[in-house]
Amino acid sequence: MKKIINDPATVVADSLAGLAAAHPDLVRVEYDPDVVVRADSPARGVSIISGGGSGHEPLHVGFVGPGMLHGAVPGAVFTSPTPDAVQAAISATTGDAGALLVVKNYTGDVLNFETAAELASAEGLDVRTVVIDDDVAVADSTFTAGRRGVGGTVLLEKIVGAAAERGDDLDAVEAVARRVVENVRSIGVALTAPTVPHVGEPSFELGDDEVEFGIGIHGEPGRERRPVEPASELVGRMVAAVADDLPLESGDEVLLFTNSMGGTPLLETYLAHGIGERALADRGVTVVRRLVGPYITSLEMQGISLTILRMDEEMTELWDAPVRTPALRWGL
Amino acid sequence: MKKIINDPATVVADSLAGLAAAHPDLVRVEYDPDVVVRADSPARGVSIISGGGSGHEPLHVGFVGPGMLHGAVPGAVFTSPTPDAVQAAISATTGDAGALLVVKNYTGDVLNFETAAELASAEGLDVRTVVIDDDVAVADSTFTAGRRGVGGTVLLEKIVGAAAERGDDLDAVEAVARRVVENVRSIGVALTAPTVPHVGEPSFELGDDEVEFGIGIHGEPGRERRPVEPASELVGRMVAAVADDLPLESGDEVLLFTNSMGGTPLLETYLAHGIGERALADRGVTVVRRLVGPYITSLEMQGISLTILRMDEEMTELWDAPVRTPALRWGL
Amino acid sequence: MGRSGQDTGSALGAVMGCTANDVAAALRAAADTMAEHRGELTDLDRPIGDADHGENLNRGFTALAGALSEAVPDTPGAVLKLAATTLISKVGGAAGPLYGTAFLRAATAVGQAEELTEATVKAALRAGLDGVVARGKAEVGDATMVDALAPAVEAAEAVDDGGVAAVLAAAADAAERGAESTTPLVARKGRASYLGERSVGHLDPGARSTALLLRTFAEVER
Amino acid sequence: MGRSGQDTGSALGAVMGCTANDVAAALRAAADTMAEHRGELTDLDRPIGDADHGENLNRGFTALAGALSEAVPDTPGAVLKLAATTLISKVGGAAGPLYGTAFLRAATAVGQAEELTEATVKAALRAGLDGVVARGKAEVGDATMVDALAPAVEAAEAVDDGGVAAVLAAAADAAERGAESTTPLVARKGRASYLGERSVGHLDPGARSTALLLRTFAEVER
Ligand SMILES: Nc1ncnc2c1ncn2[C@@H]1O[C@H](COP(=O)(O)OP(=O)(O)O)[C@@H](O)[C@H]1O
Ligand SMILES: Nc1ncnc2c1ncn2[C@@H]1O[C@H](COP(=O)(O)OP(=O)(O)O)[C@@H](O)[C@H]1O
Ligand SMILES: [Mg+2]
Ligand SMILES: [Mg+2]
Ligand SMILES: [Mg+2]
Ligand SMILES: [Mg+2]
Repeated sequence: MKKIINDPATVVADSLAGLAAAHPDLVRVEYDPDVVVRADSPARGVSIISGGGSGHEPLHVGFVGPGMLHGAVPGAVFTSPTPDAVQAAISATTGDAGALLVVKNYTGDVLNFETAAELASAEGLDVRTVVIDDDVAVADSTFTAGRRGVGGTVLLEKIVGAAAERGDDLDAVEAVARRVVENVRSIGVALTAPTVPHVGEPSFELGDDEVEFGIGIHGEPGRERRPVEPASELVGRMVAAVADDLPLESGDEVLLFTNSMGGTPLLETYLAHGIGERALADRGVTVVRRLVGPYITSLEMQGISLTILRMDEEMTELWDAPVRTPALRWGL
Repeated sequence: MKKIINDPATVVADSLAGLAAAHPDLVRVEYDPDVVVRADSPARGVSIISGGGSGHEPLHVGFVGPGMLHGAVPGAVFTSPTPDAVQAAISATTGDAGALLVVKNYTGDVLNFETAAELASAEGLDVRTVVIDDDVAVADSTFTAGRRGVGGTVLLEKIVGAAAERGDDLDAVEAVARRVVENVRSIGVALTAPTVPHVGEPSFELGDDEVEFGIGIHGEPGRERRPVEPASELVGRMVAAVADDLPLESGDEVLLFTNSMGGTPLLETYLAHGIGERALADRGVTVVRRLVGPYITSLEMQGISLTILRMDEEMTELWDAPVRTPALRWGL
Repeated sequence: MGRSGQDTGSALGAVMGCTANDVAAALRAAADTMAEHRGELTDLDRPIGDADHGENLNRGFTALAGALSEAVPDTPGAVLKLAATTLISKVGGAAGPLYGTAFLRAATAVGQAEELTEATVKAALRAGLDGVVARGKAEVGDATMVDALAPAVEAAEAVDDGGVAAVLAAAADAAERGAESTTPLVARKGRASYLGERSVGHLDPGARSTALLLRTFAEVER
Repeated sequence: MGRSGQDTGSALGAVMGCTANDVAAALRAAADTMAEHRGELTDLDRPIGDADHGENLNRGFTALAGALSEAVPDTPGAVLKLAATTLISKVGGAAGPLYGTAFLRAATAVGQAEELTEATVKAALRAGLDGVVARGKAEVGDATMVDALAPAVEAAEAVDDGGVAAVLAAAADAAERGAESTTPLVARKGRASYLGERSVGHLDPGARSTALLLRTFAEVER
């Protein structure tokens, strides 16, 4: 394992120190428990908090700032943070208007965030959770842990962040959050495996001519292992998986988010995006907004994910609203 | 070689198609010769144009837009574009105020851009070139090809773009460009090699416990091959190489740009940035601005580069000015 | 949980209740068990999870032993509550909140009593199970720690007037059988559930750690 | 560049000038040479450059042959100018503008003349060299194409009244020796210069392609 780190045990804290140094105008970092909060003191509307294991940067710590998250709770690499860290983020940011916790659907994340929410509620705060489970690679069922939360998380955080920023109350923020969750789906594909620092070995083996179709963001297995194919076929297959699941219909308006899993360069990510746009056009679907780049990654894993969000007028307005965070910024 | 592409021969055009689809509000792409220009029709001040081989994205095509580049000329991967492509960008964007071509110091780039500049001058346009050669890894001498242009290019393009945007004339834009070139230095380090699509093999071999110190952005050799070391030592060594070359003195104010070469995740890039900030503080140098992320890459190569620009008041003002491009955006 | 300071022997333990010190001793023993079985639990979590269950529990119980070495709270309920909060804040992952909730509910169930009796131990076990199920929504057969804990609670409740020692011994036996039963199952909760059919043939790490915990409590109470 | 349409033989070629068609024929032959030596030139560029010199030149000369097959311009100067613009727009890298400039300056040197003579061929070669040096600022000994072209121009100018064929033959011989001379040198220009001492022991690809070009021109004029 070659990485630019000092010690696997301190990698998250060391990286947060760099984040804090790089963006003193946007974020403030507290350590042990590790929490990233806005550097400004926003008016006390609804607070939007998210978090989860580290290793998916810029998610979530890079999305703290006006128009998006009020607080982010980074766990160890690929490990959910504990409730006390979530509670620290709640205490640091939440007032009478309450807080919405954006939680990716992994048992550990769900349980730790719910525990924190309960403890906060016990202290009289109105804290609710929305669980995002947009990964179509995993069979869904109420009898299982359900689908994983992946790329849709980025779009959800932007949109609810904008709703909170414009002053919506917690009911309204929660309602738009649920609408996003209902209308967003994703699929990922991996060309290589990530290496968790404290493990030191790649998380899985993949042949020189294979891709893992339906990969999760921690290198969890997907639908199937397939031979490498030209980008047009691979991306076409990804669009079909997502569009069929939503399902998308001719005339729908969507946001297309083409995400690099970390190790895939922008050259290829844009290339994939172009194919995705054409595949959607072929289905009569109109892409009205787009996001392209490494926004929810899996360390240095090579691969991409596609996320499609069916848009309505309000979501579009909230997407366009100004945002000012380390990783996503416009209008400010 | 596993990549998300259709055909090595069409990878640049295919990727540009995705860029155009992703940012219809910001850029317009012309093909054959391939040129990326601003989607708006800016008032005809000085035009800022850059370009070079592809594979370094977002450089240069991701920096087209208000406040930065008017045109970018992407060559084949790691191959300088030909003068007719540069000429096309000049014709598409340049009026009476003239144009400044930002050229990285590689013989091929310099010759092809200078040829285009001469041809444009012959047609009565005032077209000048500024050559950026900030890589301290290569020994400088007027008897050699000189230092390579690397990370400083990003900062140069932002700053001259802002000067052009506020209406500076070509003399003034050129003057600030030369001031940036004089005050900026960089060093890179690689953990892995990039794979050029039409070559299909990694550009060099590196042991499991080795880094290439002083790497170029095409995987050219650097100063030395060294054993892997903790990030604090590696980054300390990088800061020293740049700071000693400038040379930096206690009391200097600088912009610190910590760049991922593509395959290194943000977690590590921020970690390195934090170390860089502390190393500069130890030298009594004040970091007044910073940029962290993958901005000048070498395909999927893992590694980072550090760029330090000694700032003055005008450069700081130009750095802070609004910019709205696919890859760099604030204030708009 | 036996031998409360004085050397009362197991027979006495069966009729006498457990003090706060007894509960603390049992939890320290659990910390030793988790340290000893750390590698085994992590290895069980490797093929069907993310190879951290042993690390997670060892981190949490080590922290708990540390906290108990500073001061042992006054009542058994308070000791259980300390276990809950420590595990919740140190274990992380899925197991942290699940075990944490179990201890929290157990603490509530035993209230302010100075000693635990056969009845309160049964109530504590039942409350712990209810907490895990409320939180994790797993049923028996989903291949989780519930497959060890649910039969343990039933076996404990079936013990009639045997004292704390007999209750815990019955629970430990049933938990071990329950853990074994997860091997042929398709996991339907937690990380292993993403594997679908590929989770068959693996013992669930959380079920195994539950069995280890209950066996340790029973041994201390022997 | 002899045999202007009629089969005049080499003796005549030595005294008669070259027409536009002769120059075009020489450039078509050069395209064949580059296609044939593409792999060799790219291999020379691999250890000390970026392994594309043969690809670059082959792409450019193939395009030039294509352009000439559509229409041959009127004068030798116009043919040379077409070569210049085609190479500039198709070769890329360092070699494209360098060879392009050489042909552009050569075109200017021969002016509007209907035929090239011994004197104008010498002048064209000198102008080409000056163009390469003006553009690339390399001196003899820097391990570039200048190490082949500079001695070629001197050898050509030393030919006294031998006709175009003799001039080109002398240039080709000198260019080949000049190319060989780059092997022991430390490169000081182009991509190879980043290697410093590590560039020693490698024949410069651009010097080799210059020698190949001049040999082809001399052969056509034989
Ligand atoms: N919904 C659930 N209900 C009950 N137990 C669960 C549930 N999800 C997971 N578990 C238990 O947690 C164990 C995994 O714990 P651990 O590895 O520490 O957490 P993580 O899966 O987050 O890495 C599983 O073996 C299983 O017994
Ligand atoms: N400054 C220069 N002056 C003269 N010739 C040069 C110069 N720089 C490079 N060359 C020639 O160009 C050749 C390399 O051409 P090529 O491989 O096509 O371009 P690139 O190096 O851009 O890939 C070198 O072998 C050398 O002969
Ligand atoms: Mg686990
Ligand atoms: Mg885990
Ligand atoms: Mg080359
Ligand atoms: Mg080249």
